[in-house]
Amino acid sequence: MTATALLPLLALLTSLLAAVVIFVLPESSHRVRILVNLMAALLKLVIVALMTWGVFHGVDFSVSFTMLPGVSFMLRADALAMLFAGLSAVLWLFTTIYAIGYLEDSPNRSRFFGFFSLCVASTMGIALAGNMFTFFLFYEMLTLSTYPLVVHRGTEKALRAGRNYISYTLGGGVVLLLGIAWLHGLAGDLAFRETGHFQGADPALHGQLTLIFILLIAGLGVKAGMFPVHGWLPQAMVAPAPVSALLHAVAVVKAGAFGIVRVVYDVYGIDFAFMLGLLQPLAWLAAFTILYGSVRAMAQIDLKRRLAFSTISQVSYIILGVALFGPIGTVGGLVHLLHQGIMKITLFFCAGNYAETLGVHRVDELDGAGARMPATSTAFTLAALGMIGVPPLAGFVTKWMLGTGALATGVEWAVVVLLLSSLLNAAYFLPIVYRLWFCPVAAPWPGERRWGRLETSAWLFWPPLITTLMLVLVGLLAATAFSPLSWAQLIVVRMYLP
Amino acid sequence: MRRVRLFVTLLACAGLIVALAAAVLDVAGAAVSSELPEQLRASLERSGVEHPVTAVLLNFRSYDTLLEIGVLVIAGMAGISLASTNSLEDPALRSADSLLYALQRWFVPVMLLLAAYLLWAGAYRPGGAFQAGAVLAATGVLMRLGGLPMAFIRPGILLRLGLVIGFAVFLLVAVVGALMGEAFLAYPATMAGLLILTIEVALTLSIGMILLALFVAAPVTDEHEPEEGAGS
Amino acid sequence: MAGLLFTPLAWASLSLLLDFRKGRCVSWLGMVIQVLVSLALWYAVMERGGFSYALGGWEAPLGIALRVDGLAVTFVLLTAAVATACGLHAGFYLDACKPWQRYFWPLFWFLWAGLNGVWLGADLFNLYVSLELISLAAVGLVALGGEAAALRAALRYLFAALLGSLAYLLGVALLYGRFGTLSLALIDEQLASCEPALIVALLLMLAGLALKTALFPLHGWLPPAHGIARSPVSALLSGLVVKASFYIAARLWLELGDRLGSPWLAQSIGALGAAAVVWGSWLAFRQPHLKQVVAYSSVAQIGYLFLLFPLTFAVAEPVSLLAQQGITLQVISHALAKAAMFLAAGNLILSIRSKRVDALAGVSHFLPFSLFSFGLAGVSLMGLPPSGGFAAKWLLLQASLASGQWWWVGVLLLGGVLAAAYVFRIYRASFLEVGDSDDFYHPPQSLEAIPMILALLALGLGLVAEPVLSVLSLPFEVTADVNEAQL
Amino acid sequence: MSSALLYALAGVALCGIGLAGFLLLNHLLRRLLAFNLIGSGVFLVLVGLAQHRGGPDPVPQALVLTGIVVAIAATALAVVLIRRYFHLTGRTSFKAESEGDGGGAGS
Repeated sequence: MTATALLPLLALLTSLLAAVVIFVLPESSHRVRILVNLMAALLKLVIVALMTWGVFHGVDFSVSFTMLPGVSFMLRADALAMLFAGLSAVLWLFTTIYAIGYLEDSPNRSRFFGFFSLCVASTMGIALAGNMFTFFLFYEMLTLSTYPLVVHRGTEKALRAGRNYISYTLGGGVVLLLGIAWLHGLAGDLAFRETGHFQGADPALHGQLTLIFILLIAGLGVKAGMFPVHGWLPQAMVAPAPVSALLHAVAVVKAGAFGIVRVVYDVYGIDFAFMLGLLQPLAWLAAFTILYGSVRAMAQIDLKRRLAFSTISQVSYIILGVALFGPIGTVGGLVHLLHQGIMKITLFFCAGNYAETLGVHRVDELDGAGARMPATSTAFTLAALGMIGVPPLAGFVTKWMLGTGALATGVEWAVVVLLLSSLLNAAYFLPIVYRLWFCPVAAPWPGERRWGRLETSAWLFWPPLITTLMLVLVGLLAATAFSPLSWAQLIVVRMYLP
Repeated sequence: MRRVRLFVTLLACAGLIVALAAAVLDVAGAAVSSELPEQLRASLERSGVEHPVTAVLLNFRSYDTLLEIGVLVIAGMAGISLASTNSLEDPALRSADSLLYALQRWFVPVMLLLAAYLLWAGAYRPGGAFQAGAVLAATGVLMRLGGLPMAFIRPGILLRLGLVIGFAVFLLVAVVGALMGEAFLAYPATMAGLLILTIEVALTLSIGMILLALFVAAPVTDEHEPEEGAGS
Repeated sequence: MAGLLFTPLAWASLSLLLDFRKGRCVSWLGMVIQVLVSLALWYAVMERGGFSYALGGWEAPLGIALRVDGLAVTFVLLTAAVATACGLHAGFYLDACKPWQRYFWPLFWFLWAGLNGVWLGADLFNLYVSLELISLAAVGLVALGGEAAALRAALRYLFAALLGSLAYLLGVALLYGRFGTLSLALIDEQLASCEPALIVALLLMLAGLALKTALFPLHGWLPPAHGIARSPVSALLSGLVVKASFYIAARLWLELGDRLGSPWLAQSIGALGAAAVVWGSWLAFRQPHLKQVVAYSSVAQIGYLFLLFPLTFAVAEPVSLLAQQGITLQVISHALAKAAMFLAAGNLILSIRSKRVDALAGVSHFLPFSLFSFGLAGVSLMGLPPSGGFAAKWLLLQASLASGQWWWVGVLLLGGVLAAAYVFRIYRASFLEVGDSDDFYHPPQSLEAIPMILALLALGLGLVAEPVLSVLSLPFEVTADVNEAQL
Repeated sequence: MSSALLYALAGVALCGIGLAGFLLLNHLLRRLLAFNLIGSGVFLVLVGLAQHRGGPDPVPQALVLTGIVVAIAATALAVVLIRRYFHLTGRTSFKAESEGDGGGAGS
């Protein structure tokens, strides 16, 4: 087996093996578990970096074998895959560090970290999947491995949220399976290809293909939190903060969005999807979800629920970008996949810090937290500003690209949506920032804990700061090579000009 | 409601009878004469016995018979596994009838003789191991009812050995054929008659034992719970 | 070949003479032999395709022939795997002090012998005897210990099994009356066209076998019998025993169905299967007892198997092959997953000291291993990737779409959702946190490892489905050299 | 119509009667007897139908012998189970005690 086939497998196996080792380890061996976790995360980062370098230079990483008659298991690293793989590899490292601190002295850590690693393995599989079948395989694995994380606390509320979560996602999975199976029956085993497969397909099939497209998008939309099927997301907020960070910033919602990108570009082909008239409704739906999520976020008192509705809104930017049918909009959507991940994970880390250190869960309890926890609050503020789209932070880059893309294809109303959304973002983020810095402490913190010199535990302290640094850097250095923006441009060049 | 149920069931059964009868008549009309009886007659000489039914049972389709004895052993085994008394002796079943006791002294030897005859006759006329075993078991039942002591009927090693001996001998013969390079269950042509006789004798013993064990295992009149006194 | 039939029977007689502990040692040795022999047979079939084997040296119409083909050998191997796992588990699980437990081993071996007899059987009457061997051994295993509830379940089971066997035998009688032979292959040769009497025969046989397989609405006997037996026994019954009668039904259908079947018949059998999927899952969801959940799930999973009938009738050859492969995978993955599930459920019951689902609260703290096995087996039952259950479902989906019978797609998808409902109900119960007190019994590692291995096999089956299925399409040569078949 | 065919038809009738008994009766021993009735019917069909074709055929006779032994084994086991069940619960049928004895739904 050559190195090009080995690397994608290794990228998967690092976290898969880590999961197995962690499950087998006894509950009490904390140090070994931490070591395994961190080593696996670092190793994966190295492998992903290697592969990214390779893909940039045109190396074809792929491995496949026949699983069932007519169906193969296929891993392949293209530029788009590396975007998602890179995001999850980087954020896995920070979330792991954060989670170690967050769950210190809590029960069931072996179970937690085991499923956490499985979850990342699934994400990696989703990123590297080379055809719809393999994609589905990991997509469902992700569903299963996140369930124990959502219900981790084992309270009635958590279990209810877990049931809700599993009903939505498995329901979506069934719809997706139907779509994939139907597509497979129609066209055989379809590997992802930059131009799609249906250029010049028999017009008699168009009706069926449209139906399948709707099924696929509906199935993927559940995880992406699109409008009518977003209900699981705010409820899943009962999970521990690192889980929320991972679920919302990286794994689950992005898997859905990523899948939609794959279907539109690499299965149907953007031109063909446009010709079928499927992109227009998708864009409307995305636009509606953007506004709907923001409006609902304003009404939330619970900090994490507010962030959850914000996620619903933000993920649809990606879909909007894809649906705009133009290269610039696509670049905006893709780069938002990454930028939003970094910003949102920072916000969740901060929310977790407030909860762990001060016992604060609600927005109205945050008054004056900036003085008590200046570093965390700075991180929160920068990430919030980024979300709103203040230059030169990460969010500004994506909104700019999206807006340009919309104008380039003559979809002016999308610009209006973007502006409106930014206003709404400001409306639900700025009050928090205001409370953090400018309101005096109204009441004693509900559950304050102290850790030596730093404002919170070191495990919790550093990850949000590092991700904040990243979100500043990706905005400032957007024009350099290897920035997310240039990588997204590379993808789009390869997609549009094969 | 019950009446409807009754009616529907009867109707269904009547329908089954009609359909089956039609099928039977249909098959009887269409039946082709198969070459199976001719084949059987042709192979009878090589089978080691003269009576065709015995030949089919113990040679041509001996696999069926082997499994059938297996079924019997299972039944006997499951039966004694449930028996809750230690000796399987059931005092309530003993009758103190002196006439029965007197008659036994005549019947038992005659029945044993009859069993032996049936076994021997199986080679060339209707009869054979099962019939002989059944008579043997009947003898045992009679002795049992008459109150003769039968200490060997207890779920000890002896009973289990008795249950399985026929089956084991059959199996041993079957595998010896296989080890000697023939197919499983094939008898060497020269020894077929002798081997079949050996099997039959062992089977007779076992079948008698199994049926008897099932008879004595069934009535359980003591008041013990199963956990307390089961088995040896 | 001879070893395959001889070993279980010989070990049955041998272990009858020993007590439980000695029987256990001897039986474990026997399992090793049996697995090796099964592997050897599998290898032989891989090398030179299927062959037929005349028992006693008498060829088919006069004697009894065995048919050794890819399908049969796959099932022989599956039986070896599952039965060995159950046997190992039983050796630790059953209470060696109870005197009646010594009868476990002989019954276990007879069961195994009967199963191998069915997989390899090519003679209709011999199949009947093998089925009876299985039924009685299974009833004996259920009744072992002799408690009232077990007896009741065993009796219901026995009555159902006997009635089913007789219906089957009646069909055989009609076929023999018509053709004068019992060999399925010869009947297949002579059968030229459809005759009403033969349809009656086929219906009788299928009805009898459906009763023994517990197809809806004839499933009433299954849940009590499988729910009340000791866990290793339940695992054997659910994993293997019900498959035996289905296997015969499937063989009959695939050989004779193209001439004796009708679209109407095929669709109604499929509809019953679909009803079983829905109704069994719903009942599984409602059960208060853990093992009853698993038992009703068997009713549902068996329902899928009967989709074989519509999906292979009057369809193109490749579609029929897809359906057959799907059903075979379903049988294998269900056998592995359900055995794992019952064994894991047995461990869970041991450790929570209760049979109720709601007593599982907090167990995820202390028993993640058995719970994990249970969960992994559940993944296969739900038909989620990469399990064997998913691969089976995928093939069946493809077959339904390709044959234009899209209505089964709904059944397959709905069945998965319903399975998720009852499996997640168990997860949910076990994730509930109730204090930190560890008042659970911790079963030994060996008990926990076995269901784990089975569950992993079921899960990994999807990844290696292609090589597994490739054995099925090996050629079958009728002329076999008897001497070569000595293994 | 030959006499052998008559046997077969009698067997058919026995099957039907036995089935009705099996479905309608509640007492376990009676159901067992009904089952034996079906068994006898099946054996009659098997022999009678084959006999009809061309004189005695030893194969079905041997099959029936095997079948009888199997049926005896099953019957004996069932009797043991029924007796034991009766001993433990005092019941002679599957239905719940509250329904009382007599008719009512079967198993």
